[in-house]
Amino acid sequence: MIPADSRLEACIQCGTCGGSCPSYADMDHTPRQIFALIRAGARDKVMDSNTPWMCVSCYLCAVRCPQQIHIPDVMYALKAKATQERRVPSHVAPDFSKTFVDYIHKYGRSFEVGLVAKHYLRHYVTRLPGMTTSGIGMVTKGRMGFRPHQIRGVAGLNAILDRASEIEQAKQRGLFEERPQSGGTH
Amino acid sequence: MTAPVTTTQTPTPGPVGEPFEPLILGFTCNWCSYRAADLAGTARTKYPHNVRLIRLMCSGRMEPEFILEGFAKGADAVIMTGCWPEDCHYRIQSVKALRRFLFLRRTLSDLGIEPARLQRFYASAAEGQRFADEIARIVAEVRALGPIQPEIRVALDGHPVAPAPAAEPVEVEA
Amino acid sequence: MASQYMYYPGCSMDGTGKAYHDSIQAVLPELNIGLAELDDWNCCGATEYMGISPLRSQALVGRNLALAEKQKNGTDTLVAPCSACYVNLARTDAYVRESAELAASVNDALGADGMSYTPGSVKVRHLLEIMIDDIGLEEVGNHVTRPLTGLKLAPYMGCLVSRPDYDDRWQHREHPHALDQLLLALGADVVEYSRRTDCCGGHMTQISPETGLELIRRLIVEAERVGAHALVTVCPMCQMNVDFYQREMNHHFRENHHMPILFFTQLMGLAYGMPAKKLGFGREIISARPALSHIGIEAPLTEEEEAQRAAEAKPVRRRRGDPALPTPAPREDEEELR
Amino acid sequence: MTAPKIGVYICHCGSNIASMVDVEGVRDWAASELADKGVVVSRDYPFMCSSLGQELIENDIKEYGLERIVVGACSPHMHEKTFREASANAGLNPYLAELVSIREQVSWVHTDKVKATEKAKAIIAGGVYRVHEQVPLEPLIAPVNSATLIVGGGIAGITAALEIADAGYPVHIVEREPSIGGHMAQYDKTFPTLDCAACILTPKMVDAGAHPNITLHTWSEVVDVSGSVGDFKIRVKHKPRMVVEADCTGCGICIEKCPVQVIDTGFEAGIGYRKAIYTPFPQAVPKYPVLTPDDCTYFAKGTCKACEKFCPVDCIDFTQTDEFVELTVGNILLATGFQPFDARRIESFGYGRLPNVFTSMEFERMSNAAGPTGGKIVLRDGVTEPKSVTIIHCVGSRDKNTNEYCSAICCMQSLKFAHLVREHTGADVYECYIDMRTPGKGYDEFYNRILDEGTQFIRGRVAEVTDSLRYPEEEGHEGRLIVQVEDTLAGVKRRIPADMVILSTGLEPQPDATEVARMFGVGCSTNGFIIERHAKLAPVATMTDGVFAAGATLGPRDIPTSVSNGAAAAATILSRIAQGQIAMEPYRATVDAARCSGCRICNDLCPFSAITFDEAAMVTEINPKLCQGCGVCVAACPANAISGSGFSHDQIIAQIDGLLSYPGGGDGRPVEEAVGATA
Repeated sequence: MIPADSRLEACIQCGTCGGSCPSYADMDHTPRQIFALIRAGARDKVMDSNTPWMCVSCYLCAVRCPQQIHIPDVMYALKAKATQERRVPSHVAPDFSKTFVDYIHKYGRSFEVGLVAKHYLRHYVTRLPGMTTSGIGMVTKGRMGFRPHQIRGVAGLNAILDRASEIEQAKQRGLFEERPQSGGTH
Repeated sequence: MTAPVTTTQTPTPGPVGEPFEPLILGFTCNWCSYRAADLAGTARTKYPHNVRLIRLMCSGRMEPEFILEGFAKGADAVIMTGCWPEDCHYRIQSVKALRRFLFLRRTLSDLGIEPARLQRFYASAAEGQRFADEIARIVAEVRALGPIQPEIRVALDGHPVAPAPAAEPVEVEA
Repeated sequence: MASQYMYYPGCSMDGTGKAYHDSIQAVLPELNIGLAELDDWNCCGATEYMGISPLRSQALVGRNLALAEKQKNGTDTLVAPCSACYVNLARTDAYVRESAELAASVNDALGADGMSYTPGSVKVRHLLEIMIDDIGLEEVGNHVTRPLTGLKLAPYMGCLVSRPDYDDRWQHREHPHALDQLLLALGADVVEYSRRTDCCGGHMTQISPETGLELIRRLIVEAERVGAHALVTVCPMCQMNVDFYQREMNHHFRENHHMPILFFTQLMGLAYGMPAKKLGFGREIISARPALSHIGIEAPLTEEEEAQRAAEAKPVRRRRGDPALPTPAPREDEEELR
Repeated sequence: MTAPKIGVYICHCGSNIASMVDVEGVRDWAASELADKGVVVSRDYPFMCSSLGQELIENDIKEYGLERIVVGACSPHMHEKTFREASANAGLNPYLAELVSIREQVSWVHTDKVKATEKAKAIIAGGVYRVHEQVPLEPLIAPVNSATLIVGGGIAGITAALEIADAGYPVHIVEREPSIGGHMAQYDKTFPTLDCAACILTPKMVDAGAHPNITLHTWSEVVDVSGSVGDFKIRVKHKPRMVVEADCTGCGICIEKCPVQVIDTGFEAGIGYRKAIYTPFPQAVPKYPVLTPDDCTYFAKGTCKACEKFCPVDCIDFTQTDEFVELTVGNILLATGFQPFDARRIESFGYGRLPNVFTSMEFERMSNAAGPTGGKIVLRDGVTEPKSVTIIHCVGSRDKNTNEYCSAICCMQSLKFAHLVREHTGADVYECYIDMRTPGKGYDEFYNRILDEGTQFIRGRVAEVTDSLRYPEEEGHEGRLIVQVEDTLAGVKRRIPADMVILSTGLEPQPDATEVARMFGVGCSTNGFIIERHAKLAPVATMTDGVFAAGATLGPRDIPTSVSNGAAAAATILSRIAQGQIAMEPYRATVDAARCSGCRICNDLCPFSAITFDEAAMVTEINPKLCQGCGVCVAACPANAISGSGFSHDQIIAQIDGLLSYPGGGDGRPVEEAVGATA
């Protein structure tokens, strides 16, 4: 789940990942370049890159990678690291994640109307007019509920997530600190 | 796809409060698994020191007495390694070794010895990494099992091998 | 003998995936499949939670798996109709099976609410896999009363069913023909659709609309190129992206595409002779009516079409000398009244 | 019983052992602690295997009257022979010297010097205990039959056959295709010199076909192998040709008259046709055609017989069936070659889905002047010349999802394709590669030549080939292919329109490589190629005495390497034949008839049929010529009547005792204190 476990060392810089990536156009570095930067210890460049945030988790790179590197997992780990350090290249993608996750904390489920509305109000106000026909269609056709559903166990869920945070902090391992040079067991 | 796995090598405390380091006797065949061990060496692949190897021509050479002698003389586990059944130098003898292994595991459990103290894995001459990984896995497993019961050792050999006082449980201040 | 499965509907089923929900509810009893919804399930985290915190994300999913382990009653299979939910559930199960360390951490977290999960005790599968492997194409075909002959469909399976494939169940991870086979069993004409497992844009429509719209466009353009009347999907996220954002895509590229995207269960229902309304037709933004008219089925109007019709039908003012009485206006929304 | 006098020798191997094992400590410990086990002298030396090191041992044997030798150094697979010879030189039976590994098993794999030294001591003790039970042995001598079997008639097999036959010894080539020649016969040009493959191969094929010492068994397969080095018994199946070879003149009228055309998935790689009765190519050796009943109208419907009617010498025989031939040979050479990777397995490249994606073998046939298009490079429609061609490297190579290894020939093959495309069509050529690997003689020069020719090189592994256009600006390229790749040097993603894509497919073992390996008793690595005895020092020998391998059956090879492999194998085989006899390790099982109870438990255990039962005496017998020394019967005998020389029960029990008598682990067992100082 963290890059040190993702076989990142095995990367041969072939570019299959970048070539396969559907959201490549928006990335400031290709995934391959990110791996090279991590290996070069270029921490700032990696942390300031928007690449992980543009990953759509389609797993094309993962099944094509000739070295079977867990690329989406690396991207997740980089995002989590950036979130933790509050260091994000642009706020659009992280905000979307945060809005999404906030709904989960509050209700235990996601809530599409609120999510899309909130997100678009904040970041794409100008696009909203073009979408109202679709949006109204969604609502009146019963495709978007107006009220989110709250699960009964929401308190328990939050307790679980809080505990997970504590464990994660206790186990925190660095991205850029020395990684094992070989499979040594001593 | 496989999930990333982290291996931890923290020794489990043994019964006397010291980290328990098992002693393991490994048998290899001359053609595949011994050469896998050689390859682990040439490739400088590290693995735990706990294993000591004996070369046979074929893992099918394994006699039950070798295992019992091993346990009697201080081994905590015995490994029978050999060729992959389809790659066996002696055509099908690796399969016979497997049959004998399964039989011996049953016998051990009848004798009151944990079957996990007898292990088997395959490694071709090209699988040095696999050889090292399997040794590491087995050492961790046997470490968790703890030392073989002294009574069993006595029963097999007539007297304990290392009658050192430290082998007795020592009161350790909590 | 009915097959029983545990069911994890996922958040979309209440909202954007309502048509999927309706058609599943209609079709599964016909095939003698019972679905027991997981009690008090929570969101899977979609593609977002992993990027906030991997371990919390696994714990979030772990809660669902723990609920399933507790609830299993004669079945250990948990069915997810949404590809994103499916892959999240499958990932956590696969990872805790492989890493004892992760399993311990997840269980430690679950312990905060008195829960636990035994790795591997629940089998996570996608609804499509249930249809193909358990029900079987023959049985799927046996129920067909109104073959979809003449309806050209592009099987769009999306990315997350055959990928990343934690359990090695898919031989073809980029060009699987499972959905083709199912649609063929319904009598439909299936076109060779090379973008069958391409990305629908996922959250790109949210975070980088221009790329997201371009991703949607290539799906639609390719479907048009091979002559499809409609795309068929197995995932509410794919459906929502292609349907909901198609107008904006047209606007953005100054083009005029009209490519409806339907859930495979809706088409199963149609082939089984069920009324279109019951299968959630009409809920789509991009109307399926032109597509279904190819096989002589009148699908319900979409919101927009209804409004248009109403506008056309409503007499503006009484014509001089017209003896007719005013017609009553159609009900606003039949469903709300039921 | 008094202990034999034992000498212990600890090798430093430069710093290979000495840096991780306290060699002086081990030396002193052996001298003192193992004195009661008979150790009278214990020494260390920087390189025991050097002539000075060996001399040391030889002198000690003479001076101290040593009766056993234990050397702690590298693996016995490395230098066992060296130390045995040293012992023999000093008059000690070589099998009384034991080499135990403290390098591969200790210093190279451990990182804690104290623990490593402990383990080295235990291993030395194991050796010392073991040699007590060692007995003098003599190597087994077997005569060597001068005939050689070569399996596979490709360039490697042909080369070896001609070398051996020219030396005056008989050779049998068994080839399962109708003609010898192998893959090389399919090619047009060969890199880097661009010689015409047929021009350099055909004369060799003719020589092999006409050589008085070479017997060709084409359209044939080996079905059974028994015996051992010097004396193998081989059973060969001749598949029915439906043509009487003795009468056939090879005139080709039957082929001309045959009305059936089928896709030739063999020689023409699926892009050409052949008749139901055919020779794969005009220069085939032997010249006799083959009739395949599955394709023949007569076999399907009972009528036609056009070939028979028109044959001027009446040599068509529809009644032929399998024939079997028995051969006796002294040595075997496996030159079974490779099969090209099935490009369908990488879905993203679209082979089998997108018509204008071709494999390298298809392109080889297409560019061959004698091939289905007469050497014209065209799209699948058969007429259109491509304007733009992209060549993809590493298809089915260097990819953990298919084959992890580098196929060695693909870079050069791709460069050759680029040249041929430009020469034949003038089209733009793009090459997408991960790394350019051109290490052979003249290879990098060839790369430079292709660079000069204007081929565009893109460093990046292609992500996918598609016919689905993406951006609005790609319109106008309808019907073409798009190759999507990250140009890793420029750091940009490119979508390159192409009319034709050539997949430079890698080499894989033959589909039945594992069964063949099993039949000949040789080892296969997990990827299916045969394992050589030693990758560097015995590259064409296998683990089985008398069985050799050459060419792509050992791994991906180009033509020069295959040829030198074939020649090397021939030289090795010729030296065996010249000696006339061979010495083998004397590890054999023997039955003590007095102890055998006749229970026959062992009778079914031997896969080499070495165990037979003497019904009259009611005892089991083992034929030492057939016994391979695995020891399975030894372990199984309930009466302890079977013993195995070299690995006897007593030897192994003694070694176990030795290894475990000096444990260095925790568990409260005593840790040798002596090593503390070295930590």
